[in-house]
Parts: sequence; C-alpha cells; structure tokens
Amino acid sequence: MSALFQFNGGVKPATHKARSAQTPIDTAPLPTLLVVPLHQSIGSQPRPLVRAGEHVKKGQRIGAADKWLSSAVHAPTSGKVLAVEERVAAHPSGLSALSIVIAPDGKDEWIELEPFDPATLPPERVREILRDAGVVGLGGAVFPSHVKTEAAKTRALEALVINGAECEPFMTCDDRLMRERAEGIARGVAIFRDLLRPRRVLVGIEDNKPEAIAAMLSAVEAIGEDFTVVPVPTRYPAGGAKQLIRVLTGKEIPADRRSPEMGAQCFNVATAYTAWRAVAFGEPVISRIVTLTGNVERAGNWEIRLGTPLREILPLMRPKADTNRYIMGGPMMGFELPSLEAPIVKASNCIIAGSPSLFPPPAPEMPCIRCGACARACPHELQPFELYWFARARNFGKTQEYKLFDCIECGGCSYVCPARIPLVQYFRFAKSEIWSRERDKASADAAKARFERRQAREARERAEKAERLAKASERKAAPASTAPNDAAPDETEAARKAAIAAAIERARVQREGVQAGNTGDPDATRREEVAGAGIGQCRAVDAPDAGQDSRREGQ
Amino acid sequence: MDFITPPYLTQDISIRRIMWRVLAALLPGIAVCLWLLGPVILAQLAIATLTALAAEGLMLRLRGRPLAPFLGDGSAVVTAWLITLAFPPLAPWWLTVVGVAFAIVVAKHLYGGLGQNPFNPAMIAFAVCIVSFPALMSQWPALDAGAGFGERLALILGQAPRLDALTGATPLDALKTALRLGEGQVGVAAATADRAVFGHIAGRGWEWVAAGHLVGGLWLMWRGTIGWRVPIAFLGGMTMVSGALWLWQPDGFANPLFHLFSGGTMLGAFFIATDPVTGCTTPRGQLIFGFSAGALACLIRIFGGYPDGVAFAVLLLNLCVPIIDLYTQPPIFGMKK
Amino acid sequence: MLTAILIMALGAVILGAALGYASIRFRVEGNPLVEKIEAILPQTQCGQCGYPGCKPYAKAIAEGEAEINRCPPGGQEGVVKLADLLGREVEPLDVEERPRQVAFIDERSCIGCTLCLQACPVEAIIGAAKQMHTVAAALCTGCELCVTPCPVECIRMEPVREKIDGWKWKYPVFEITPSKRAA
Amino acid sequence: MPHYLFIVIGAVLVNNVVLVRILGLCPFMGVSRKLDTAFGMGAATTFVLTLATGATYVIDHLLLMPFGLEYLRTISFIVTIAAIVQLTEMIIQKSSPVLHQVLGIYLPLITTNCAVLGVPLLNVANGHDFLESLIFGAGSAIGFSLVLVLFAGIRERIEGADVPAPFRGVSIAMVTAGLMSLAFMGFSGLDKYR
Repeated sequence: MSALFQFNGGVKPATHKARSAQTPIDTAPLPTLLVVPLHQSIGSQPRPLVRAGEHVKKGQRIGAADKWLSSAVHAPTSGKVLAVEERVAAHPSGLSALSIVIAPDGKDEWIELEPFDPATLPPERVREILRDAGVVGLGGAVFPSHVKTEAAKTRALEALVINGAECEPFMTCDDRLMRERAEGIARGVAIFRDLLRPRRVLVGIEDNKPEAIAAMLSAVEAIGEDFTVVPVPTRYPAGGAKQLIRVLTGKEIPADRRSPEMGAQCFNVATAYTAWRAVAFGEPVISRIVTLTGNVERAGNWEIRLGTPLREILPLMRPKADTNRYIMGGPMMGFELPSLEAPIVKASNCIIAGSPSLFPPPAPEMPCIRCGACARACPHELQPFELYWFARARNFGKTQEYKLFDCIECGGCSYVCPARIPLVQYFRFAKSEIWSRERDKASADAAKARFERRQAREARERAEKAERLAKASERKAAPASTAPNDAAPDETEAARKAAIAAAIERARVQREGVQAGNTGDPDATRREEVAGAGIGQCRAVDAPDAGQDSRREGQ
Repeated sequence: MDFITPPYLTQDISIRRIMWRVLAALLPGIAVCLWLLGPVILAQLAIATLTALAAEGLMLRLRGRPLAPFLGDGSAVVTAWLITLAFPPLAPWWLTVVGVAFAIVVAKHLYGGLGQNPFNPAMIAFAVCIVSFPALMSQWPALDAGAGFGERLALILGQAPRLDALTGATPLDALKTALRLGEGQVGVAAATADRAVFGHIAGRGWEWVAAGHLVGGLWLMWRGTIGWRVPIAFLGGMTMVSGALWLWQPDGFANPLFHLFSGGTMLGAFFIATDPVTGCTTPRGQLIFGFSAGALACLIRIFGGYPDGVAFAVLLLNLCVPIIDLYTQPPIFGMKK
Repeated sequence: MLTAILIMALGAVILGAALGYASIRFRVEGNPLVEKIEAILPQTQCGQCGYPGCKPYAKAIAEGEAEINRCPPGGQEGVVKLADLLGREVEPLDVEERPRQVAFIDERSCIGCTLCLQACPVEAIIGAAKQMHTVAAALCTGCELCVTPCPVECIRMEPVREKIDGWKWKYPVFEITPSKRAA
Repeated sequence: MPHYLFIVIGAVLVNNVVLVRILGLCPFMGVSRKLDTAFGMGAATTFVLTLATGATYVIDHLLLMPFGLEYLRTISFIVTIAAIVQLTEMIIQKSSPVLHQVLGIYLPLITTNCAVLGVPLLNVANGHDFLESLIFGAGSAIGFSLVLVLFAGIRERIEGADVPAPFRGVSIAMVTAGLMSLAFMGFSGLDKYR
C-alpha cells in the first residue's frame, strides 16, 4: 500500500449512512410515465432522434450526441413517445428542459443488444461505444466518460484513480454497488485502464466502508488485476476528484488544468460499472442506483430508471408526514428539487427527504467576523471570507483575484461558519454572474463588430451614391440628358408612399381583427397585396436617405 | 416552505458563543481586579456594558436593523469589557461612557456594525480618551492607599475630589517619568525597587491582572477560539524589542519581563490583537501583524509620548491589515511550488 | 521692484521654454481613454444616451462633455464601472432600468418593408424586401430602434426568457430575523 | 547620521504630512479609491516633491534671498512646482501611458497639492540646508505615499461594508482619515527621544 497524502481543511459532518446501507439494492417498479431530459451530461445537448407517437424499445437511442463533448440518452423501457417538449428539469432553477416523454407499454422489451469483448476492440471503438451508450460520470458531475478516457498527448498517465470514497453524508449508493457488484466495477476499471494505460490503478474508498473495501479487494483478486484498493481517511470532501487524487497520489490539480495533464485521471465506481455493462453487454445507461433516505419510513438503495419522476418513487421511500422538501444529491452539495415531477437523471445519486427537524431553516445570517474558520476548512485553501466580502459587494473582479473559480462548492465553509452565512450560495451567485457577464461581453463585442461593419458599408454606399449623383448631374448638364430619368424617382416615390399607406391601413385592420379574436392567416389576396407593396420597398434599400425621409413623415 | 440553501447540514456554532467565550476568558483578569480594588470594578463594568448596549441599540434603531440578534451577539459587551479593562479602573464614569459610546457609534456602526469595522473599537476608545484626557487616563489607583469601596465609587461618580493619594501613575508611567527626570541618574532598578509583589516584575500588583489575562488568553487558545500566531508573535515582538534594549543598556531600560507584565501587554496580545475583524487573516499576515504590533507597542511605550503603546500599536497595525493580507495570501490548492 | 519683475519674468521664460520643448519632445497622440470607456458600454448602439452609438458617447464622456449616467442598457452597474474608471462619483441612472428585452416581429403582420432592417444598428434582423423579416434573438441588443420605424407596428419588445443554460444563481438574501418566526 | 534619521522618522511618521500636518488632503481623498492608483500617485508625488524641494531650495537661495525677494517665495514656488508637474506629466505620458492612464486627472492635481507647496515652505521655516531639505522632502513624500496606500487598502475594504447611507463614500473616508490621524498620534515624541 502506498503512503497517503493529506488535503487541507475538510469537515466531518455526521454521516447518517447506516440507515440506507443495510439493505441490498432493489429494483424500482416500472413507472407509469417517464420523462427523459435530453441534456443529462456536461457538453452540448443531444439531438432528439424520436418524435411524438413513435414507439421505442428499451435501450433504444432517443438522443444522439452531436459533438464529441456530449453523450447519448436512451429509452429506459419500451413504450410510446407521447411528446418531445419542455418539462420541468431536475435543476435548482425549476426551469424546464427539452425532454422525451414516454408512456411505457409494460413489455419492457429490449432492443437487440450488441455485446463485445473489450479486449478485442480498438480504443477508438470503445470510446464510441461509451459515448453512444451514454456513459457519463455517475458521481454527480456527469462528465462524458469517453472524453475523459483520452489520455493526455503530452505525458503518460501515472495514476488512474477510481473514486469509491462517497464522502457525502446520507449517500450509500456507491457503497452498496461496491458490496454487491464489485466484479463488474473491477472489469469496468480494466476497460478504463486499457484505454488510458496508467502506471498504476488506485481505488480509493473511505475507511467507514469496510465491507465495500473487502468486496473490492476480493473482486480485484478474483479477476487477477493489480489494482490497489486504498482505504482513505473519512473526511468530507475526500470524494472530490481533486481531493482523492491528492490523497492517493499527492498531486494537486489546479483549477485551470485538466487532471491528465498532471498525470492522473479519476472515475467513479458506478461509472466503471456502467462502462463494463455498456461494452461487455451492449447495455446503455438507462437506470442508476439511487439512495433514497432522510425523513422516510424505508431508507435504502434502488435501481431506478432514468426519467422516473420523483412522484413515482415516493412509494418506495415512504416519506414521513412532515417531509417538506426533497434534495437531490448529498446534503452538502445537493439541491432542492423544484417539483415532484422532476425526473431522476444520471446525476441523481441520492434523494433525501427533508423535514424541518432534519434540515432546520437557516439561522439568521450574521455579518462575517473574519474568524477564518472557513479558510481552515477550505480544501482548496482559498480565503472564503474574502470571496464572500467581495461577492456580497458584487465586486466580481476582486473575487476572481481571490480565485473564485478554484472553489469546488463543497460547502465546507458554510458548514463551519459561525455567522451562518450561505457562503457557497454567494460563490455560485458570483460565478454565474461572471459567466453571464462574459457572455454579455462577447455578444456586445459581436454587436459592435456588426455595427461597425454596417457603418462602413453605409459610408461606402453613400460615397458610391454621391458619385453616381455627381455623374448623373454631369450627364444632365450635358444636352443629351433625357426626360424619363428625371421623372422616374418621383413616380416611384409616390408609388411607395401609397403602398405604405395601404399597408398601414391593412395592418390596422388586421390588428383590430386580431384583437377581436381573428387569429387566422391573412388570406391569399392580402398576401399578394403584401408582395405588391414590397416592390416600392425594394427601392428603399437602395435609397436609405429617402427611407429616412418617409420615416420622419411617419412620425 | 422557506428556501434554504446547501449545505443543508451545518456545524453547531455561532458568533454569540464565540463572544461569550471571550467574555468568559476575561473573567480571570476581572477576578484579580476585584481582589485588588474591590467591587468598584464591577460598577465600572456595569456602566460600560449598559452604555455599550444603549449605544448599540440606538445605532441599530437608527439604521433600521433588528435589535435582538445584534444586541444578543455579545460583541458590544466584549467591546465594553475590553474598554473597562484597558481604562484606569477608577476613571470617572463619564470617561468610560464617552469611550464606549465613541467606540460603538463611530468605530463600529459608522462602518456598518459587527464585522465591518477596520479599527478595533476598544482601542479607538482608548486612543480618543488618552489624547483628549491625558491626565485622567494616566491616573491609576494607588493600591496601598487602602481606600474603601464607597470612596472609590464616589471617585468614579465624581462625588469626591480626585485625590492624588488615591490615584497615581501606572508603573510604566512612573518608570518613564523617573528615567526622564533623573536624566539617566536614576536606574531602572531604583525606579522599580519598591514594587515587590510579583518579584520585582511590574510593580504594585498590576502584574497579577496581566497574569489573569494570560490565563484567560491561554484558555481561549486551547479552546481554539483564537489562533496561536497573533498572541505569540505579539509577545515575541515585545520581548525582542525590550530585550534588545535591555541587553544594550540594562540600567537604562526595563527588562522584558517588566514589559510583558505591565500596561496592556497581555490584554493586547490575547484579546485586542486577536480580534479577527480588525486583524490579519492569513497565517503569515498574522505573524507579521502580531510581531509588529508587539514591537511597535514597546517602542511607543519606551520612546513615545504616551504611557502605553498597545492601543496605538494595534491601531497602526489595523491600518496596515489590508495591505499585509494582500501580500501574504497563502498559495491555494494546486498553486504551490 | 524692477528686480522682482525681472526675476519673475526670467523664471517664466525659462520654465515656459522648458515646457514648450517638453511638449514637443514628449508628444503623445490619441486618447486611449475612449477605448476603455467604450469597452464598458454595452454596445447596443441604441442612441438612448443622445449620441449616435456607443463610441460617440464614449468620446463625449472622455472629453468631459457627457455625464456617465446616460446609458440605460448598461444599467446602474455600468455607471458604477464608469465611475470607477474615471474616478468620478457614482450617480444614479437618469432613466429607469428595464429587464433585458429582445425585439420580436409578428410575422403575420410583417409586410416585408425592410424599414426595421435599416433601423437595426447591429444587423440582427434578417429578411429582404417582400419577405417576412425575423429577429435573430441571439444578436438582438434590445435597443428598440426598430420598433418605431415599423409602419404596421408589428414589432414588439419581449423580455428575455430564462433558460437553464444561462440561468443565474440569485443573490442570497436572508432577512436577519429571529429564526422562530421564519419557521 | 542620527540627525538625518530623525528627520526621516519625523517626516514619515511623527509629523506625517497628511495625517498630522493635514496637508495634501485632495489627492489623499481623491486618489485613494483603488490601491493601484494610490501606488501610482504615491510614486508620482514622491518624484515631484523631492524634485520640488531641491528646485525651490535653489531658487530660494540663489535668486530670492540674494535679491531680498523673500516676499515672492510663495508665488515663485508655485510657478516652479507647476512647471515641474507639467514636465512630469509629459514624461510619464510618453514613457508609461499605463501609469498616465491610471493617474488620469490626478497628475495635474499634484500642482495644487498643498503638500508640495507646504513642504518647501516648511523647509524654509525650519532653516533646513540643501541635503536636509531633500531628505525632508523625500521623507514627507514617502510619508504621503505610505498613508495614501494604507488608506486605499482600507477604503477598498470599506467599499464592501454596510456603511449607513449618509456616511457612504467620502464621508466614511473622512471618518477613516480622522481615525488614522488618531492612530498616528501614537508616534508623537518618537523623533525627540532625549
């Protein structure tokens, strides 16, 4: 066993894990309705492959990854597509996202599965399989795994870190998975190993899960691999990818570098398991293990189909009467689900029923006294109180100077804050503000570029027109000038004005009609008239000055 | 249903508890004062506490803030107690009131109240009063005068003439005056000769108060309420400067032990300089802050125009805090070389 | 008296000569301030400040001709940033702030007149004569310049709908009240 | 040597030009909103002030005193300083446009910085010789820069504080300057030991 390293800070909240860790993983019954959001991973939104009314089979691809940084989604069961529309998402905003709504037909009929022997496939093919099977990081970050299996070009990978730490309180889905399906995990790790060719493979598991450690040890031995299973000290957030890499290898991955550049890569145990199922059995990711716990009669782990609305899994957990919220993810980094209709997605590792006694409403936020407890707890050695000070004052430049974007939002600072300041909330606010500003800045720059291009063009056109006019007047001065040339502009002008007046009148009539409830399309004659009115307008493009005149008249 | 934000779990700790712990840590020092001076110190504490709460309440009301959480957080009481312990114990009541009110109103609430003041309110009070009323601020009770509680209370309430018999100079002041008047003729040994309570250290028993604060401060450190860096560096700075001067001219300067146990050294090291709001927050910054404050306090005390330098030293370092913090930011995760 | 005048005059001549030489020797062209100001302005080119576009307004600010609180799309935040850059006091925006909007063309009414095309300073309206016009929402800066020219009043401003991708965490506001009442 | 040391200590700390002599308040309040500008202003003022003390000393001793024109001191000092400031501005604009940008309109303000006029006059009043004048000028300028930078650091922090509305901005800065001045009183007597 290799020597372990430490990371700064961290906290030790009560784990609350015992309740849900006792019983084996059970399979959730088929729900009456499935709402599968298309966008379940980091990267671009997959393109929907089905339309309302189509019949889909279990495992059929319903959303295809368009770009490399994207991941496919699949039908969790066979049935009929009811709609492809915006449905409320499992997202703290409570906003909707494009989802595929499927009514199960009860047959649960698989598509034809295509199993492979991972050892015989070229690496490129394996990555494609992973992408098309929708394998993403199931620890909660949902980063597409096929992208992460691309080794850095510059250096060989030193350590492949497999994350079985599961440091969030309440959560036991990885624990149960390791206890029950250790061999599948180990075989999945072997797939990643073959893709990345690291010098060593380290499986980190927090030492409060002795059964999982034992199961993983024997599974690794059983399949004859040389993976090292390392118990790591229980301390939140030891299961953060960067913290686990630090503990196991001593490497610190800065915020602006990707871990392979530093010679390490990290996968969750559940991801490894789904990777193995995807390659060796051809099964895409259509379900996941979810811990259902908290203020419930029956806590445990269930294998739940992706897209199952929260409402449908309530009977499994039997929330107590005073339950007032449902939290997706752990109590440190999770968020409150906006609605009972929000579906289980690839990121849903845990659903906690909350009650006022379990998660009491926050004590009033007091001012920061700069006691530094947050800095001592911060695993990234930031100065959260400084970040808070500037985030609160909306001084975003300063927050970036204090490395806001190195914050992993683990919540350790808020956990220890004596002033009860929702620090993470301030940091998320500042981050999303900065991102939005960057977007605004980019679009403002683009707008400026278009504006300047337009101005340049107008100046050029004006110059050209002036030139034309000068030439025309020269011609006019010459005795050879002809009369029609003089008359033409006046005629078109008059025609155009008449056309505009007619159009205004029609629009008025139409608006009145619309107000009266007539929302039908304009009839064919009207369309013709519209087309006819356009003739005069065509000239307006050539003569912007004239156009401006008419506008002034309009006012 | 109210909106709560992650993390949904939090540690059981609050500002109020921190403040109460600081108050508890002041008790040993107060107990020694009680032994030296009798219950009159309690009257002084009561005046200061009531003034602080009244000023805090008034400012909260004027600023339209809720009273309960802020009056209850204990920060105003901490300021009041620190002012009482830093001021001469028999200072007239109005001096205490002026000091406390100025601290709470100007030094604290004009900057937005708890957590936002750049200067230590208690030390602002001390500086304002020593600049405005230098004579009153230098009169410390003569412990051998044997005055009763009634007499002392009358003194505080301004009912009795401020007799020289009842009040004298602090050991620091006495030393300084003796050295100045003596033009180098009178040595330190002579100037501190008649003080034999604590083995010739700081004279007349005031070192016992300092020892009380030391005990309270060490308890705070042990409980983790204050870090070790600031107090240790403060005492280190004080020892270094006074020690260097003492080694250079043993007869011209008092020994480090005298300085550590006289004036506001212990109170300053453990309770004033450790104020997280006005102090440095980075580890290296805290060492710089503590050491500079200690050294500066010693320099001002020995060479400056005021009997004690702790208040000015702390204020001057408060000034430097933003700059020190800026240049001592610790390297973050992944950025270490 | 005469010596005094002579000496002052001499001093003035010497210093004047030195300054005159320096102003030639150390001449600098252009005013880089304009660019910095323009970088802060939102580039809507809406003209609500009374200047034809963001650059002229930036120029006016740099030359001290315009107040910094004339840019509604930039909002109060823009004013703060300008004040910061220029070392001026922050002033309240002289018009009220509105949520971000984009223009929307009711395609049933559009007659394809291209007037809005000409009005749009940032070429966010797509269309040609005789054909329906439409606004490229991603390009629209919400300047409203296209609304009035439309002869059939088919353009209206709509507030931008929030999407998950661009969703922002809200500023955490917690009333400081006793926790009993909150429950 | 200790003599010059005491002049420096006196000029930087004990009789700090801003906090004790209350000179040069305009740039002190105006250019202390940001640390970067404060640094730049401090550097520029140090340069100008040192130069000005030297130049005014020369003018005073070579021009004014021989001709008995001491009554022209103030105006001739002002003219000299104004010229030096102009020169500095032009040089900075050429050599470091960034610094010029940062200092903005405050560079010409050095002309009207009363500290720059006050220090040469104090030199005359204290009867400093040339070297003493230079040291006193540089010391005062360093003292000015020091408190300017410290003040800017504090103001940057106060910016985020929940200051009551009537005190926001310059008011709280004034209060802060007052409290700084109070703190600097602690130095009193340090330059006159024995």
